[in-house]
Amino acid sequence: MNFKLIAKRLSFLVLVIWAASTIVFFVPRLSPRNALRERFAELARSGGFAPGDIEKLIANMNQQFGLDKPLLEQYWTYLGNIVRMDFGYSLNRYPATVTDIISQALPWTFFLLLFTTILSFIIGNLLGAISAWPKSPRWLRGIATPFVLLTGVPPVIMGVLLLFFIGFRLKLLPLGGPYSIGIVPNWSWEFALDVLRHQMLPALALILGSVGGWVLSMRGMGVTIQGEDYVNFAEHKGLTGGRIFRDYYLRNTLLPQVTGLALALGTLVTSALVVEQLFGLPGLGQVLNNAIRSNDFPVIYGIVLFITIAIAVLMAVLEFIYPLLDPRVRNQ
Amino acid sequence: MNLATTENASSRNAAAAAGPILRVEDLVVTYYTDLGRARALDNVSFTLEAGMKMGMVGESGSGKSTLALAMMRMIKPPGRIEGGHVWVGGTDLQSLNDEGMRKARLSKIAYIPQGAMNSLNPVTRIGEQMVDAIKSHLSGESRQAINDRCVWALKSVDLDPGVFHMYAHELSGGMKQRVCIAIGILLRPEVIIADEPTSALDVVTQRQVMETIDKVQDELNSAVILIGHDMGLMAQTMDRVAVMYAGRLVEVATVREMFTDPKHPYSQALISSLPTLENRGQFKGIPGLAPSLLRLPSGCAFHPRCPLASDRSRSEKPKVNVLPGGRLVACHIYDQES
Amino acid sequence: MSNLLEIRNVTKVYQRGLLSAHAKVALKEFNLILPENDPSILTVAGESGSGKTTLAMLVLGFITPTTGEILYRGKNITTLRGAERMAYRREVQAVFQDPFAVFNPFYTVDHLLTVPIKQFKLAKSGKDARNKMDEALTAVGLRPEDVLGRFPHQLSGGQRQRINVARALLLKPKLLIADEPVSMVDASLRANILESLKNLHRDHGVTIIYITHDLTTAYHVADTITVLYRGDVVEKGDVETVIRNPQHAYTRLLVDSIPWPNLDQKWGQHSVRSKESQAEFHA
Amino acid sequence: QSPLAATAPKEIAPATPLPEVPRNQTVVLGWGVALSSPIGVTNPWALPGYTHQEGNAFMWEPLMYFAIFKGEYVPWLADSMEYTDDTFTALEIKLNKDAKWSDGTPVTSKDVKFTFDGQLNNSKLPYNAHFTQFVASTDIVDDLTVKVNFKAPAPRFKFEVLTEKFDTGIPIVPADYLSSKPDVNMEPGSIDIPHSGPYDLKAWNGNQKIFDYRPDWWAVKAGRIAEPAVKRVIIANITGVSMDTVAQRVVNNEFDSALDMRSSVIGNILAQNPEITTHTGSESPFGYLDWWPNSLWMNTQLEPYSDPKVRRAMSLVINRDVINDILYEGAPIATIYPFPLYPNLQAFADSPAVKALEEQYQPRKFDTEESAKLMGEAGFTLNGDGLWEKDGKTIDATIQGFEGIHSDIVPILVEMLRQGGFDAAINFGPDAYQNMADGKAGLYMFGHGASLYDPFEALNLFHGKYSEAIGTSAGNNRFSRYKNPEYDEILDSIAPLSSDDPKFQEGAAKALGIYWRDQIDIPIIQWLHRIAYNQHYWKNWPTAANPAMGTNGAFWAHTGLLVITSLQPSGAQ
Amino acid sequence: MTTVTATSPATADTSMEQPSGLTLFLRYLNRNRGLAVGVVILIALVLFTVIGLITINPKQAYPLSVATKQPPSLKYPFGTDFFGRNLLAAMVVGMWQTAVIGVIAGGLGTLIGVVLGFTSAYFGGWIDSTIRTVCQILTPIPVLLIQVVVAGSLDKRDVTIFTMALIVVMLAWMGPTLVIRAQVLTMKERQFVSVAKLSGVGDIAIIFKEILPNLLPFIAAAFVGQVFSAVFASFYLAVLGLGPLREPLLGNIIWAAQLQGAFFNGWWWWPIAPSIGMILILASLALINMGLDELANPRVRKTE
Ligand SMILES: Nc1ncnc2c1ncn2[C@@H]1O[C@H](COP(=O)(O)OP(=O)(O)OP(=O)(O)O)[C@@H](O)[C@H]1O
Ligand SMILES: Nc1ncnc2c1ncn2[C@@H]1O[C@H](COP(=O)(O)OP(=O)(O)OP(=O)(O)O)[C@@H](O)[C@H]1O
Ligand SMILES: [Mg+2]
Ligand SMILES: [Mg+2]
Repeated sequence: MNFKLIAKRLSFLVLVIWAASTIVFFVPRLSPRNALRERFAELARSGGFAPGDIEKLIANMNQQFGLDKPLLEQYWTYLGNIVRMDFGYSLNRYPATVTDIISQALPWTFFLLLFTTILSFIIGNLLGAISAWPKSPRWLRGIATPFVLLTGVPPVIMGVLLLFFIGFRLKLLPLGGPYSIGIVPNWSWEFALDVLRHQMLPALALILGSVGGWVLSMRGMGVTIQGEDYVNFAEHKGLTGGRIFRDYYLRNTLLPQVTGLALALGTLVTSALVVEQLFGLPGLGQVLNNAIRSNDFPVIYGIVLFITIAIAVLMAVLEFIYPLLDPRVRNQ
Repeated sequence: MNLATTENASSRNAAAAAGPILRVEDLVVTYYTDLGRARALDNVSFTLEAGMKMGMVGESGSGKSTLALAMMRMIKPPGRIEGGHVWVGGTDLQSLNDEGMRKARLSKIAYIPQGAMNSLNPVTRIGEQMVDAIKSHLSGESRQAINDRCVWALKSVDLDPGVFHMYAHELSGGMKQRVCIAIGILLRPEVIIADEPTSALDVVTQRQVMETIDKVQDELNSAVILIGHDMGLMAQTMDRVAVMYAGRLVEVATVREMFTDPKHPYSQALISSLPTLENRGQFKGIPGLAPSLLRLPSGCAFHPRCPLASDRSRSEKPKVNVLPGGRLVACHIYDQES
Repeated sequence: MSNLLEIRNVTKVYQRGLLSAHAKVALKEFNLILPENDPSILTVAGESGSGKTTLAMLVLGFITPTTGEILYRGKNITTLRGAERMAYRREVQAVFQDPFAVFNPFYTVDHLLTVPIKQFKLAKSGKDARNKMDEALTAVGLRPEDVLGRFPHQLSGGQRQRINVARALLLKPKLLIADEPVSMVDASLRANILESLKNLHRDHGVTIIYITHDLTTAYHVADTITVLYRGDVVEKGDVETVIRNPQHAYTRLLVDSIPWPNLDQKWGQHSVRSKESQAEFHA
Repeated sequence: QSPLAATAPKEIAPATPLPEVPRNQTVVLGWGVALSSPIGVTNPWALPGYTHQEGNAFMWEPLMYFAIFKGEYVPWLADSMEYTDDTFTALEIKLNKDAKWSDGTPVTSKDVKFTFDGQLNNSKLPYNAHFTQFVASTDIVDDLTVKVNFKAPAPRFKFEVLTEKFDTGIPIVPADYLSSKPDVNMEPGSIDIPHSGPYDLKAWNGNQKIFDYRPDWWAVKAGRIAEPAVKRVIIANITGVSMDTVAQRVVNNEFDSALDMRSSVIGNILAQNPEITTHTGSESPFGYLDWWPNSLWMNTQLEPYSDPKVRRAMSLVINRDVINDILYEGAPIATIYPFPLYPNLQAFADSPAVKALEEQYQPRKFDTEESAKLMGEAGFTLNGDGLWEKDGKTIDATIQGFEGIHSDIVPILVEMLRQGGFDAAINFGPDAYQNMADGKAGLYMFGHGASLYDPFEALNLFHGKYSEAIGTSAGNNRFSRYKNPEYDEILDSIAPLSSDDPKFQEGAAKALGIYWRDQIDIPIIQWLHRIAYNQHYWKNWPTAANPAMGTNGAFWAHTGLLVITSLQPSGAQ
Repeated sequence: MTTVTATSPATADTSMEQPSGLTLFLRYLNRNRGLAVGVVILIALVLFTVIGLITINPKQAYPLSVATKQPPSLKYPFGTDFFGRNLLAAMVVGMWQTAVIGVIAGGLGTLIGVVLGFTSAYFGGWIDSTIRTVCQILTPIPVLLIQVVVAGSLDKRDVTIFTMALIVVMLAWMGPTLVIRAQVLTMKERQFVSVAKLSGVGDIAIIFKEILPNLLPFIAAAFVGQVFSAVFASFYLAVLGLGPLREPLLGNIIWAAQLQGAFFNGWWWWPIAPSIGMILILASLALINMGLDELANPRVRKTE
């Protein structure tokens, strides 16, 4: 009987992916811009080309990338390719394929996002719960407020400030890049430590910016749980405040937050987009940003699709594991 | 542990002779609301001996739950305990510090809440909720001892020990109510307060729950206060009945006295409004309205509805008269009898 | 052909949740006829979860039967349209079980009374409306100036339940479904409210379906009784007969478990401590 | 799939750990890496994808370089390169006998011919247009001598095409290696391609590119240059990193140099680290003249820019003194010429004929009243918002530009235009260049990458033969779509002439007069490269005070090879 | 049988006056300090903008109007920037424009969410499944991308603060729709809806008169969320070189400062003022939102 359910979820997933790929295919093409031409323009502007007939080159390239075919034909080819997880070539970094580019950039983004999502989820929810818990000490409750205020600071500004003060003025942490200049990536502790040092500031920028959101939503949850009879009864049982907070209050409020996790990842990707750029991390955000700036269709849709699929899959997974976390919706 | 819990419930009289296990003195609680101050408990005093079961009745909003919460020192803002004492077996709960009071809850005085349906944590197993209650009070207890205690408590309320591993949503309403009772008795408290434990249940389950309480109480010899508005239930299960009206205790009597010879005019009206097999189709409600706690009538709060009201009851608050046999009545009519 | 309400072989099955494949039969092949010219008070009794509220919701048309049909004045209620539907809405009213949920927390309690007056054009003027409201409230023992203008959470459960009854009195429907109208009030208020209902029935010829698990009040109010057990009707008949001489084992247990406020009439000998009371009774 | 796809590596990682090279033998340069070019593409003929920037210029060498600040040729692979007569119809090239590829084989006539024939016959290569216009054939005379025959007089071919300076010119490619490939445009090259330059590519990923010195470099033995001190070059990726973070990393001695800075930042870099210098030392304007003076280009076929009165009126509201004051602390950067004032061009600008024309047309004039008068004559009226309007429509004066390089100047121009009644706005979007090329919008901020030595190439940008109709794409730098037979005739007559020919000077002055008269575009600023040179580890950067090889200091340009190989250690550890 | 008649009350004063709405509001604020702070900030910002718009010269919000790079002084309380903008004037105009974008985008997004959410939940059936599926499909797609493409395709002169707001709205309605839908779903099961039906109230009236008022806290929360994303989106569009760059939108000023290396150059006041403005706008909304939580849950109201 669970097969039906799984089949249902899976077909929904397929629907999401199809819809996302279609949107991602057509929307950029609605724009009158021409990626190839802009690519050559970029080269021309930076001096890579002498004045010459770039139109001929463009026509050549259009043919090479199949961009001269009718739109619908391109669309079918594209859908077919997606099924094979083939997003085609990057226009800008040809002959690199989009899959290559994603697989190179992904580890940086994955590491950063994993690190920051988990940390800000924990910190934010804890602070949110504390701030909504009537018994927590006043000073502790106050801590949440600055984080809420920080939600109003764009991550870029946060990053710039961190770079300026911690990186430049105090020289505590590196000013950017994924690892120290001149080091060749290898499997050693030194390298791992070096990478970690370089991740600190971008992670901090993302965490500071996103903790507030969790604080807010957790606070909202916490307030609704406050009047629950089981929390009152726990007090009647003479439990210590800490235990009530942990086992009765936090455990119940945290559940719905888990559902928000996948969605939060979506918004975090947007922040990562600018933060990676600012810190010179060669992750998906930087790649996407450059692709947007140069209208590199295949890379844009490759990455967007990838992110969309990742989030959709994550949402589906969360939906499946939610019953494991919450006995109430567990299957009989 | 003190006498009351170690002693077996062999003889209620013996326990009674040892003096009351619970003594409430001049308890005053006020709610500070937008509309003004509501005096929810107005100098409530009574005593209760070990092994006794007292029912607490009164109109909705008369302060029954407030009294229970005040005894637990669990009145929350905007309410405040303004004065009074609650003695449980020689300890004045009001004088304890917060940590002391926390320890006293469940171990000296236990409260079984009104809405058992929602009183269990939905995401942890019943067992965990029992264990953490024990651990919060007896930190040195061994695993085995904790387990034994839980099994004993579950058995006492006629639940299968398998319930230990279940979640709240897997239990029926009656079972949940009994789990709450089981938790309430885990530490063998001297006083158990049950706030409307049966009003949400159907009669069959009601009866089960009441029999459970009865049995547990027999075993522990605790004093039990049962809050409810079902006079039938009181008649069937209680030793004594206390009647509240507008934040005051207007009468305390044994069940028999209460049902055969109610003294306070409000009690009288209450008793006569009861349906029986004999008076089918006759309704005798009390005319008039319960007063607002924010604007209590002067003098006796019941006087606007009282057929026997005198000028005195309009102006003077009646004091609590102690009648022969330990009966309490707060009415001017009995001023001279005491 | 003058049946006010006819319930024909109605079964209601709940499909519980999306995740669960389990279905719950809340009401099984239920039949009932309420003639128009002979208004009566009918009690539907049974333990929690036996399908009482489900029956009420079916009659009110808020849920549709899985099988079977409910006829109002000979017409299936799901097919009523226009004026007929309006008349049905007007004439079939309810007092709901939960006296808090029926109030819209956004409005003062007046809302509960003013809306039907306005919708059904029961009053000619504002003053007339106010008079009607006062009258209904007084009938359930409420002082209008005490409750009007307040928000639902500012009233006690008893007061809320009585305003609900007042609403029914105000509307003077043909059929009133009162789902546990007195579950949350103390004995004296209980008497007051039931009294008002009885008066409504007597003075205005209103048919009342009184839903309860409390057989003491059922005994006092009703003419006939239907006992439900897990969706099945296990016994029905004249209230006096059923309660004084229950035939079905479950009814017997039920009657036996009534806590009469009578010191000489002790709770019965039936042991109900049998494990989780899961003993099955078959219709 | 294509062979390029099959063979281009995703990442170049050294098989064995790279040898340790101390920081004081390493030069670290901040630049974009692998975001606009595919990793592993080192073959200059791989298309699209090859760029000489990002350090590839350290692998490839031309026949000659041009030392712009000395105004002289720097013989490199070629010892000499001379027109055989003064009609400019043939050119003889003699190669250096020591020149070698990295695989040890010599650079010969065969390689030069292969390079030239490729440009002539392969339409994908960037100089194909030049070769097809001018070159008839390339003949091998002997192993070290090549003769190029032209179809028409080509007095500028040697300089424009065969010589590397700034970002133009062609490198010589290895004939043996490339001719063995099925498709030269699809061959990435990677680290195996034989090259003549001194540095070998060792590692390359999205974050950095590492080159190591090759001790057997031919140029040292040939006496072209002393043994270079820089043993390793690291290009560190700073794509998208904000300008001030790059500045901070230069200040912290992390970078020895980086891409050029905006005018607002460079002064502060010097203030924060005294070891850092610039082309003009620690004096404003801190930069050297690039070959890319920027104008407000206008599509002269599009209403209302088709009306010279409107174009002139716009020029009249641009206050060049204010630009100099606000952006350049008073340094005279604002310009009236479409070419950079390098020594030769400065002489042209100072010639009496040009001076007289400047007096006549007053291209520098700021006069809002005259502007208003012209607009009135052109049929415009001021509306309630103080904006010029005709038929109820204001003038779309949205300036297309590039945020990375124009974020300081364009907002100021917008404001000047608005104050003059033109409905100006900014577009820094990725479509800006597209709009220029399509001629859709009217106003573009862009450079004139043309003249370096004489004004011909700059003036030639406005030749009528490049004037495409709106909708068809204009070639790079041909956004004006200007057509004027009188102008074309002058240009055609001076095209075959050498730049020191008086007839040439006369004709060029006349053409410049028409440029000013018709206000073909509005020249705004000369383009400065304000590059920070950190002397903590390395000295001898080319500056005004120390011309070194006479080239500009941009390490990313073709001449970057000369800059890096000339650096001297400062002694820091 | 006795009939029940209410005996006339003996006490004269029985009706209790409900304190006036303002009094209650002030008391509510007193209990919710966060809310109070939020409201005070918001009022201060509104006053700043309104008084500012009346008193300053809006021309000075644009470049070349005053001396450049002046640190804060009496003459220029917030200093001036690299381009010669009076930052005080720029802040006033920018605050106003940012608020316009926020309110339009927030308002429209919320409105669409409310309408679709209600339609979906109340009528159910295929309408519901269509709307819900579309929302769920669109939810994982990064909105910014679509916005970037659309913004990039528009004629620059058409990119005004109004079109910016519309661009932001375009893909920001799913969140509110799903939230409102879920709330309506629980709401419509509440018995007061049944009672309204019994009282002869029609579908539309039930939606607007019975359900909608109760969702106000949720709608407010959705609105706040929308304003957040609108303000941030306008900032990101500025970062990508899109949007009405000449206008002194707070995000535009911040990004312009960043492009000129304001911190590095020691012009700290340039990015600070608009950043604080942005923080204040968003933080006040967040605080107000937090305060409304309590309103949404009567159980935790600290008073009856
Ligand atoms: N949190 C509160 N704020 C304000 N007033 C309160 C609060 N809690 C209780 N009250 C008031 O105190 C009075 C006593 O309430 P209490 O709950 O003790 O009554 P009760 O006798 O238990 O009623 P019921 O039978 O309905 O449970 C009531 O008038 C009630 O309105
Ligand atoms: N909406 C629903 N979905 C699924 N199951 C339901 C639903 N409503 C009621 N049920 C189930 O149907 C059965 C009958 O419920 P109903 O509410 O009619 O009982 P009741 O007799 O009114 O009980 P109570 O005395 O507790 O009010 C119960 O088992 C209940 O769990
Ligand atoms: Mg109570
Ligand atoms: Mg029910």
